[in-house]
Amino acid sequence: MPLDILVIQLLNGLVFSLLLFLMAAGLSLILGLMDVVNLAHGGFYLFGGYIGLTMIRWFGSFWLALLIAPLVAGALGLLLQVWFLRRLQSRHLDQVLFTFGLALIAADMLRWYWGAYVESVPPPPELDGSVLIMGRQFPVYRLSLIFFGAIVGVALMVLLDYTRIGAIVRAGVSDSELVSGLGINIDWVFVGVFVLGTALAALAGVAAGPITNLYPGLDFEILILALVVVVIGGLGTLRGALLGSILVGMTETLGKAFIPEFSLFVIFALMALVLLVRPRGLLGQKEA
Amino acid sequence: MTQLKADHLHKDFGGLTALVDVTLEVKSGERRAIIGPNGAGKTTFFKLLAGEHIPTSGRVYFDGQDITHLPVHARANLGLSHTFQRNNLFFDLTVFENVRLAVQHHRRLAWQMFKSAGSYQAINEETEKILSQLGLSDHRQQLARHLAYGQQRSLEVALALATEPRALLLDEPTAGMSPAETAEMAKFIESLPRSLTMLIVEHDMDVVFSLADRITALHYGQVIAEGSPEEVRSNPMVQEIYLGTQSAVKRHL
Amino acid sequence: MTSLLANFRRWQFWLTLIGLIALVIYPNVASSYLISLLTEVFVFAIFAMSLDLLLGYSGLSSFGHAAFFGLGGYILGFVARNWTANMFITLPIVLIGSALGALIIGFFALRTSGLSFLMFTLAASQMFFGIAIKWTAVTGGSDGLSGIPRPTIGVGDTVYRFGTGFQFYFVALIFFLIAFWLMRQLVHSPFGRALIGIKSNEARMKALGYNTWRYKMMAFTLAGVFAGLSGYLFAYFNRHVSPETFYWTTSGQVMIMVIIGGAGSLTGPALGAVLVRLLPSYVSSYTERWHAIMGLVFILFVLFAPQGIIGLLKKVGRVSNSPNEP
Amino acid sequence: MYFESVGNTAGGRKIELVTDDEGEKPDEALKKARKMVEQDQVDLVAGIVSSGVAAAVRGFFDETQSVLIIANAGANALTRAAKSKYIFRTSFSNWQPNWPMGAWAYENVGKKALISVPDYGAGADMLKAFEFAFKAAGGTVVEKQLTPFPNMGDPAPFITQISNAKVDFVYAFYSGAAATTFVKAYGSFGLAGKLPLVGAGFLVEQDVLPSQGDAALGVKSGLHWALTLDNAVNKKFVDDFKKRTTKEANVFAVQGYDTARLIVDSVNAVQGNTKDKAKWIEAIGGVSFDGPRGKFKMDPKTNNVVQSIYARDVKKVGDTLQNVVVKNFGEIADPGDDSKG
Repeated sequence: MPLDILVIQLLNGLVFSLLLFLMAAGLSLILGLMDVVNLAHGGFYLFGGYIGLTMIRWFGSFWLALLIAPLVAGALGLLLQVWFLRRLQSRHLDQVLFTFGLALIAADMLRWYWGAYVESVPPPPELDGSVLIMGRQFPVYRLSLIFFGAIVGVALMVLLDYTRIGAIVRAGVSDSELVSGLGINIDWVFVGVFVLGTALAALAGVAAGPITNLYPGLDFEILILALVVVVIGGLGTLRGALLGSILVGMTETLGKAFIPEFSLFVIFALMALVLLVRPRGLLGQKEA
Repeated sequence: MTQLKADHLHKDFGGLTALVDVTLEVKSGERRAIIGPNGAGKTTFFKLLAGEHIPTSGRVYFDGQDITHLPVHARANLGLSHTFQRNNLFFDLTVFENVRLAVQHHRRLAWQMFKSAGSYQAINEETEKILSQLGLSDHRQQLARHLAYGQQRSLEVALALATEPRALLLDEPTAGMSPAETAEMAKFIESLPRSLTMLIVEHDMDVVFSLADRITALHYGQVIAEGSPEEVRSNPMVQEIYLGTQSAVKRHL
Repeated sequence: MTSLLANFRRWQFWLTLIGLIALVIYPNVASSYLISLLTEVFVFAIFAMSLDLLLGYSGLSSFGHAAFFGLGGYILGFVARNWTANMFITLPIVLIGSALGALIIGFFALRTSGLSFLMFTLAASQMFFGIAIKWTAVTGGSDGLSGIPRPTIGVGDTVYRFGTGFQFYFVALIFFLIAFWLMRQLVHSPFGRALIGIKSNEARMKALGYNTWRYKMMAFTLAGVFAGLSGYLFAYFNRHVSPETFYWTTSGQVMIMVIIGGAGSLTGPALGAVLVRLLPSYVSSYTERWHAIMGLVFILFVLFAPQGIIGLLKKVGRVSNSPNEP
Repeated sequence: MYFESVGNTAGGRKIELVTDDEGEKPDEALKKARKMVEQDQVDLVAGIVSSGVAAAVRGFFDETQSVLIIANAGANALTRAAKSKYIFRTSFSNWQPNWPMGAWAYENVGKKALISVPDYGAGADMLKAFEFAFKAAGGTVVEKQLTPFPNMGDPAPFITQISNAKVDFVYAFYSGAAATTFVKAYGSFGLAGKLPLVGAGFLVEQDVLPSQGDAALGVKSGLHWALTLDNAVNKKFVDDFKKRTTKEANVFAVQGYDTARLIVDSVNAVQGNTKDKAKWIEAIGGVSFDGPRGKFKMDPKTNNVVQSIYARDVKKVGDTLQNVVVKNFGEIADPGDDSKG
């Protein structure tokens, strides 16, 4: 394998990793704090993507879409949390099942409104094109995704590690009784995290649109990938989600490149391996 | 004859040392109490004996057999049973079912897959017997979660006893009980057969001094005193830790 | 109290008897399509009850139960196409095969718990799916194995062939009854109570001396065997087995059956199978949006009837039986 | 649409339609087939998109001697080893659109090829057909890339590997979402226009072409129809379709339209007497007409359609992309066995 191809493949892996991180970050947050495996996460992702597409068609601006889609999805997340999920508080299994039902409905509604055919999302014109990397063309949009993912990641880490809200959320992850004991309304912390999580899913949906395109079924594809990432990285840790994303992204990409026939198995094999060695995931604190 | 032996036990958690070189021998039929202020390492020590933690170094022997690395269930099957500091019951099952689970295992019937559990008379009778011993007969159809706290505590002990252990590790059996319940529980423990070896971690000094044949005092993860209740009571270091005077020792800590 | 219980017992006995008679009469009066619908329900009821052993009784949320459903089907498909469709031979092979599969997956999966267990089982079934698609020589690849012969029973030359859907209905019915009875005995046995104990509080079970790992392993294996049995029947029924039987959607569907029906009751998941298999057949003829309707039904159950159909029935029963209950 | 044009009657009988969504799960589809045949007592069932579904329902139709008309699923076996008297195919066998492209690509595109297909039945069928003809013509297949099915995921690693291959062109079969994903990535990594992309027509068919954009320009493909096909029936069909749905027609719509026509023609031929299965089946096998795709003729030997295959090239016509026919290979009949790939 020539060096230039290897470099390009590693870049591909990095792009995919950060894409995975965008998808998994919200899932991981919700899971860590609320103990809810949000199975509708893929639904929010696809919903965000479609909303973004519609915004692009209406207003012709990718950037506006990137702003509006998370807001819309976040608002929907807010309603769901306040109206329904809160009623199921401390019934974790029921919450998971609720989101599963939601995922089924979302999948059907999205197919109904946006159709069964694949829709492609144009990247913003500023980033539409390619650069030469070691003599090979590489799409600018993919490169910029690396930066975008990194920015979102850093922003989230700053939010969690250096702000009061972050401290409350982190404390909530390890012990939600403690947080309630401090006189903080844990309900609203939950709402905030759920909204943030769904908004992140939608953000990922728009950002990934030009690469994955949008089509029915993508929601569950993404959900499973994101779940794999979270389980590998460890529940409820953003660093775990990042590590998991990079591991999964790289393994998947290199697997496809070198053993395409078996790429169906590599991620699952990786997950099985990690879980056997560390049942809590690589950086997981709590029992999954 | 030595039944339970801790040999130079040492336990680190990350960088924190919880237990330093603890050696202890409990004779068959002896009732031993472990005392010490909060953070003395009592609970850690207890968990090493019960099998919930593995020591960093040192060994644990039961009847001369090295059980340092045996899992919890294997220890229970050797006859080393334990209770939990926080009630750890089958909260969503009835009181009867709670005890029956212990009895059916002990009777080696838990792998039966075909006949209804209720049709094993021996299990039913033994379960009833244990329930009545602990005054829980009237509550047999209640869910464990609906019991009063003191009754849950009794059930906790009942579960451990139902396996007919040769040695019983009790982790603060009277924690959270009312004075009346405490006295009752102490009386009950007192009434258990003398052949049963006991190791009790307990805060209530009345209970400790009335039950124990020997007492071991832990402080900062180390054994600072061991002997008969009188010897420990008069040990200057124990007195110092418990704020000097004998009356302070007697105060509930 | 006792007379009420006795009443209930008697009532239950008659209800069961009437139900059985109805199930025997049914195929004589129903059209062949309706017969096939109910046959399918029996098959899925076995599948759902087998998952309930894990989900409802042992507290193991497996999201890869399709692995054994598919395995049973594929083993049958391979044996029946290449050797014999005689159930005296195919049944033991399939049961042993699914047990082995469950032992292997369980051995690894049971090192984890909770979400990790869920994902591990999912991964295992997805790998089976991958193998089914790739190992074309044995599995027929993405098209699956078709042309599976009808089941027969017999020794030597005396062979009876279940050649029609009518006859196969009774095969499925008998298997369903046997499986239901076996699982019922199982969950009420000391072993079954031990599983409930593990679901309720595994740490305490260990303290009582239970080697919980072995119990879970056995539960996982038995559930795998029953799931294999249902896959086996399904392949005979369709005379075809496709890779989709391994796919996560199959696991998801059976999970819905268990939850909607009511986990931890056996009857519940069986009723769940009725609802989940029959409802789409009717709804989808009227509207294309039946996925959304299924999702909605599911959500309504989670919100308003978390104990599932069986919980609803019990509630109705309690209200009508003893209005004076405080 | 065709049914309407004949007033919903055939052979003096009214046509009653029972529709249902076959879904993608073979066992669900089989259940629905049972419903239609046994409950609704239909004379025939038409449809079947996926080969997996076709494989699942085949046994049922063969055994109950009910007529099935496959309007899409392409698995070669359905009209070869697993052929049934009662099952007809009006769409294509996977072999058909690929085989003629072998020799054509050798002459018009290049001598060395990389083949990229999804790793499942249809992919294997298409690969085999093209490879057989391409090799027979003298070409070499340098590399075969089998991508994961059903989901390809991020195509970048595959495209990057392709960019490294020392070949004259790439031959690919993808359809639906995967087609768009593949073709777009092919463009964004700068391969479009540099390394010719050839494939089975579904790669750039009307259902995905609009979403692919300029990345699809210059992609050459073989198929049994093209939007721009220059014949009177097609022109009318394309116009009518657009009037009704406001969308451009695609090959799947054509298949449905022709299927309807085949049904009507065959029922007319037996004067509505579909109970006499033997006669009716013979009538279906004998149907032939001029449809949107040109001459449409059933092959009684295989029960598969005999049809023209066209080599097409994606070009910009006005401001839309269209598959322009560059060659008509004439009538292509499936060989009925695996002798030609």
